[in-house]
Amino acid sequence: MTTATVQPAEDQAQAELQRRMLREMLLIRRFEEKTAEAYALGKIGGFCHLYIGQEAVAVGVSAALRADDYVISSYREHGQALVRGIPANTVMAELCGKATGCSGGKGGSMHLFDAAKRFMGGHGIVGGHLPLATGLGFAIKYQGGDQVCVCFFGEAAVNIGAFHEALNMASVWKLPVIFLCENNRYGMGTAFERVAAVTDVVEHACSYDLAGEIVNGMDVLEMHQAAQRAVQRARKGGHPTLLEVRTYRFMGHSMSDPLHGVYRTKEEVEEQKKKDPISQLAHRLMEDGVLDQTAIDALDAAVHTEVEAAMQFADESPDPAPGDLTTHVLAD
Amino acid sequence: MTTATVQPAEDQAQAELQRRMLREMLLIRRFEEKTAEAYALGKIGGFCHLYIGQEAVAVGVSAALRADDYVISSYREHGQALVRGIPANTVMAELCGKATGCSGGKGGSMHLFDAAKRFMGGHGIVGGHLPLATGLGFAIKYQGGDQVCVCFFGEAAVNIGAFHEALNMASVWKLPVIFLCENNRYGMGTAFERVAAVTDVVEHACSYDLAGEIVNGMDVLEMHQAAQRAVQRARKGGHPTLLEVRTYRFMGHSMSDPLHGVYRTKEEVEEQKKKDPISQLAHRLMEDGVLDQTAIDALDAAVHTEVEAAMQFADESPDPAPGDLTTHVLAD
Amino acid sequence: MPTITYRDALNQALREEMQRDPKVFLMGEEVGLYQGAYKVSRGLLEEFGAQRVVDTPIAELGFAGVGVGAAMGGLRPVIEFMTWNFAVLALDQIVNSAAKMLYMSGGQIPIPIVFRGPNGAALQLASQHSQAWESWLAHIPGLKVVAPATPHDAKGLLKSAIRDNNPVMVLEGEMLYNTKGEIPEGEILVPIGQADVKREGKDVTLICHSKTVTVALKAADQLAQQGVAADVVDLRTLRPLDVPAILASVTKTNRAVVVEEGWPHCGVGAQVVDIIQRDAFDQLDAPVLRVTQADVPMPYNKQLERLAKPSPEKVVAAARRVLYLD
Amino acid sequence: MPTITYRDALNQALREEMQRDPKVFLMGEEVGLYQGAYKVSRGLLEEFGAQRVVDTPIAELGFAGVGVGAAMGGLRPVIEFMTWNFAVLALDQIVNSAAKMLYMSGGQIPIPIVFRGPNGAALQLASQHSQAWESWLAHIPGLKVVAPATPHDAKGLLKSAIRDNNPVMVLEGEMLYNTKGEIPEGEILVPIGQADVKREGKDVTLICHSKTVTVALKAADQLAQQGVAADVVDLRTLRPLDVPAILASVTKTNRAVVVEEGWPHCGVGAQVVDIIQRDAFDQLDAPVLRVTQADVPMPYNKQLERLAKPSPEKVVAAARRVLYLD
Ligand SMILES: Cc1ncc(C[n+]2csc(CCOP(=O)(O)OP(=O)(O)O)c2C)c(N)n1
Ligand SMILES: Cc1ncc(C[n+]2csc(CCOP(=O)(O)OP(=O)(O)O)c2C)c(N)n1
Ligand SMILES: [Mg+2]
Ligand SMILES: [Mg+2]
Repeated sequence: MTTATVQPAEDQAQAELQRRMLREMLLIRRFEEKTAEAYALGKIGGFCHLYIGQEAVAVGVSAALRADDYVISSYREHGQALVRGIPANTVMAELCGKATGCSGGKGGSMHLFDAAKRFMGGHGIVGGHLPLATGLGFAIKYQGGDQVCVCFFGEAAVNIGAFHEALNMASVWKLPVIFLCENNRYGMGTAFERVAAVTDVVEHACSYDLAGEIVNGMDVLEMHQAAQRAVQRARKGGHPTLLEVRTYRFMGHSMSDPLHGVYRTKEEVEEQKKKDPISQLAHRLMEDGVLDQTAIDALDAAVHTEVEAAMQFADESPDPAPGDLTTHVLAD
Repeated sequence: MTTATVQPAEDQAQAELQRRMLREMLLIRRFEEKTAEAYALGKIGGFCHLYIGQEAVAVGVSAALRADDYVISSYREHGQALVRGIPANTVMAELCGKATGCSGGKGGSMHLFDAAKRFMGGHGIVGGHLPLATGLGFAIKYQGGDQVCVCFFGEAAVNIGAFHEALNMASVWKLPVIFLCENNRYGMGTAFERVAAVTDVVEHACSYDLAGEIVNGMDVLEMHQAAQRAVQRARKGGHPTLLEVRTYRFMGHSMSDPLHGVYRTKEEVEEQKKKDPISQLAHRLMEDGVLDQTAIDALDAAVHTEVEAAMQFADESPDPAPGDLTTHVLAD
Repeated sequence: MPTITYRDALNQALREEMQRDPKVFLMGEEVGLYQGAYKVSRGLLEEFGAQRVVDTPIAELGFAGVGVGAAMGGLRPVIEFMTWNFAVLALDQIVNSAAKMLYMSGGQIPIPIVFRGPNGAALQLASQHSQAWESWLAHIPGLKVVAPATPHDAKGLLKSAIRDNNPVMVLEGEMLYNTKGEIPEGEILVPIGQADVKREGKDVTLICHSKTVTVALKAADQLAQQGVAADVVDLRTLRPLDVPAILASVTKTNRAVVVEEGWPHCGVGAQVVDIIQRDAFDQLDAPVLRVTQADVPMPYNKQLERLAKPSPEKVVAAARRVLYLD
Repeated sequence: MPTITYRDALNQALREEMQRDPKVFLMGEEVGLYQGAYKVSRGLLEEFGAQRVVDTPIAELGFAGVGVGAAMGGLRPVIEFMTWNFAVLALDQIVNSAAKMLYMSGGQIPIPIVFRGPNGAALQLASQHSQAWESWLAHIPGLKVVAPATPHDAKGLLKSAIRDNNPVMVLEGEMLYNTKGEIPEGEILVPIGQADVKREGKDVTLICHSKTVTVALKAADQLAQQGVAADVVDLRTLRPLDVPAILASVTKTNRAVVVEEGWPHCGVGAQVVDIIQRDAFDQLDAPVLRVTQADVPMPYNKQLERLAKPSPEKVVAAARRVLYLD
């Protein structure tokens, strides 16, 4: 179907999708801002990694998925959890370690889970969840399903052995897995080119006979289309894909790290902020006449309310009971 | 220097080298045959992996090395140990677990060591010695040396994470390491194509920006030349190489495995034996008039005597003393 | 009762459980076409096909993780390590994914998985291939660990492990695969967490598991000739330990020797000693002694290897010491 | 005497040893440009350059092996794990290469290497980032394991570790880095294998190491108020254990409590108990008790985490029990 034949109904569906994506990106942004605030107030502890700057990736991908598809991620997963449909309430409650949190207060920021939403965590060991993704793909194929599994990870995980082993097996067994590398250029304070012999992550696709694409992760529409193509390959043909998504984190590595340090300049961060995926989409929607500033402000106000409510929910939720210390060690 | 200008002296050096390589291949072959015999007699225990069929690889590479270069290998290392200059006596004594063995009887077939010959083992965990090779390369560069480190491993090791990590670091730090994959097509009973998404091992070179070559490992001269090129790159420029050497093992995976099994046919093995690297070279040397049958028989007889002497040496050597159980756990 | 080998007992357990539940599958190096490095999976590929008997690349970390992921996706994987020596590469997935998933997800995601394979030394395999990992595994909350000594227990525990909703580590023994034992026809399920008194006696308790059960039984024979009646307690499960069974025996005998294949420092035996001295302090007439592998990497040489391993003689000597006979 | 932090004490040790011996280098994630994830290596890149302060990719197995290989090639590597949690990925290289190389080469190839980094839980890092690995490491012959509690011991033990010709595991503590202590100017070398009595008392022995030294000292304070004088023995080295020091204290007090951050089952404390009951059986007036992390993966929630960790209150309670005061 070419652009010329696009129907008004489709235009509208497209507009609706874009509006939703804008809302989701705003939700993540405001949620993460609130998280930073709550962290500063000591409501959240431990390691806490924000997603600000990378919103388009989670949102673009998520919009290409079905409810029964699997998503699995690293510790930088607040955004993916939210757009997967885990209520902001339970995500925030989890960050605060509350009993009402999506992992019952036992997981925290790095270990968000919601089995019903097929959000399979939140994992803290770099690269550790890539074999899990291959295993989820294995389970899908074994059971004859047509779901896919999307696995988010950072570019620094590419250097670890688990990446190599997981991608090889996914390819040998033709599993419906999408390995989605969020290349934000840095693993903590280390620029990728300082520790990787080949800096185009997508190059690795050829070592495993995977489909590979480089995607502009600051453009949610481009991200969405690439995700759709990858999902299609996986769902129809069981062909796994390695997506290298070029993105950037606007904040420090975690809440305990400076915004920039010796490893990147303030100028670099400022330059990147000009590509902010949210303002880009907002701008586009206004240009295309899909939304005006008032509508966008309304969206923003709505997510603001949602986030405030989530904070309040978390604040008012109880801690787990002392007895919860010893539950869930073993299943019955 | 072109062929036209080759001097007789060089011709002679070349002939001498080829004669030596033939002798070394014969030494390995006869040594391994004796090993099989000794294993059957119960003189050797545990896992024991023969090198028969792959002789050209160790010999061709070894001839390209200096005495102060490092060699490190897997458990299939008898041949490499012998051509590195560890006396057949102490290798056979080690296989028999004797105190006079090159590892004092504590290592056995899979753990041959000779620090003076810079033969750094004999390692049993698949892939485990690849990072060690990178480390040896690191030590060379750190100390400003111009040695190289050659690391032998099987194609099945390519699928393990350590391969990925070791090659990336060797490339990032430009270390003088030659990763030499002996692709004999099978890891135990598993054909490589059943477990690897991409079956040309050399393809992985591009993921690490390494120099890569495919080498016919049944032709010792070709092997030698490829090794010389790789050594040159490493010694002069600190540029690591991944060599994929196509070879074949004529025996079972280890002494406890059948020669062929369900995983490969008798016919395949017979077909491969026609490419026997020893008869190929012998034939060539006869054709070129470098050696005649009598000379070759004499070589064979000489290595036969050497191997018999080694067996006798091992037989007559004492076991380690009981007290040796607790020595070498810690260094002073 | 039919007499079968430990190998065949495991094979039966796998076959029966795979027949019973289509979600059960076997994955590992050489488990399919090659019929298993130690032939435990003989015939399974033919019966169940390549989807359920899956040959893997040499990638222990990876395929252990694939197993955990498959369990997250609703399957019940049995992951074979060719030997537990290689599982050291996979510990991150065992400890950080399998053992913790249920807890860190707040109870949402159980991991019903079995990791199995031979553990401990065989003969002259030298240091990298002769390691007994039970104390490492038993250290980890979220795991169960079993180490059957007989064909009967091998079958019964493996079947229970496959039906368990938790990660269960099944420690077999290369030296055990050919040993034979009687085993009733049909279903056997040995409950996880129950020790078994393999021989009764009132004078001294010998606590053992896996290959050291034979060692302890031989020692008990020798002790019997010396007029000492040993109670031989086969732990069978190392996590959770059957504390009541241990205490019952020690309360009866007032003396104990703990035998294990692993290294001494922080071994399973240390934990058993800890329990005994804490919960049976007043019943103890002598310190509990331990017989373990020598505190060295395993040497290749046959004589040294023999010296390094637990032996009936060492157990007898320890038993005589706790009886103050020497 | 100057007062410095544990972090700076480690930094001094690294700097002094790197100045002394050009073969010593530091390698790990973020050790260079970023100055160390916990800033232990601050200023070292500037002083020693990128050849000797080497930032690695995230590849724990690989760079641990690179360290061992470099040691084989004549260097004296110090390998930093950002935390020991990630070292689980590198255990194959630690156990199979570093710990066994000397033995399996028949004494030819020593591996003078240090693996170091923070061990054990910090605050609310949840289950995958809150693990204490000492009992695993102490299980392995061929390794030495130290776990300093104070700036003085941190400096002295790290320096000794770097000079040792064996693989030495240095277990630091994220929660210790900011703690301060007095430390004499100049060279300090604390011998590996020596415990240290951090407080003298005659009534009960509290055995501890690393972060639990503070816990034990606080407990000793509380006990003193209750009229109980505790002897606080800081093991400092976990392999080899200072058995004479342990026995000397227990012989004096006749009662002991062992405190550790790790899980109970097969922990370091179990080994200490094993030794005490074996070698001081007749001196013991009560069973030895242990205080450990709860036998669960570490929860994220702050309250639950506090409940999971050893505390002075738990140590006091255990001490009172071995004194039959409760
Ligand atoms: C195996 C392992 N090593 C080290 C760490 C510590 N660590 C946490 S995040 C991180 C950087 C990861 O960077 P990247 O994969 O690019 O993801 P990003 O944080 O940029 O999203 C490191 C080194 C870890 N969690 N796991
Ligand atoms: C990590 C690990 N997994 C499994 C094994 C068991 N094993 C020993 S050799 C081998 C096959 C290796 O094949 P390849 O690397 O091709 O070398 P080849 O034997 O053909 O020389 C296997 C699976 C091992 N030693 N280490
Ligand atoms: Mg990154
Ligand atoms: Mg091979």
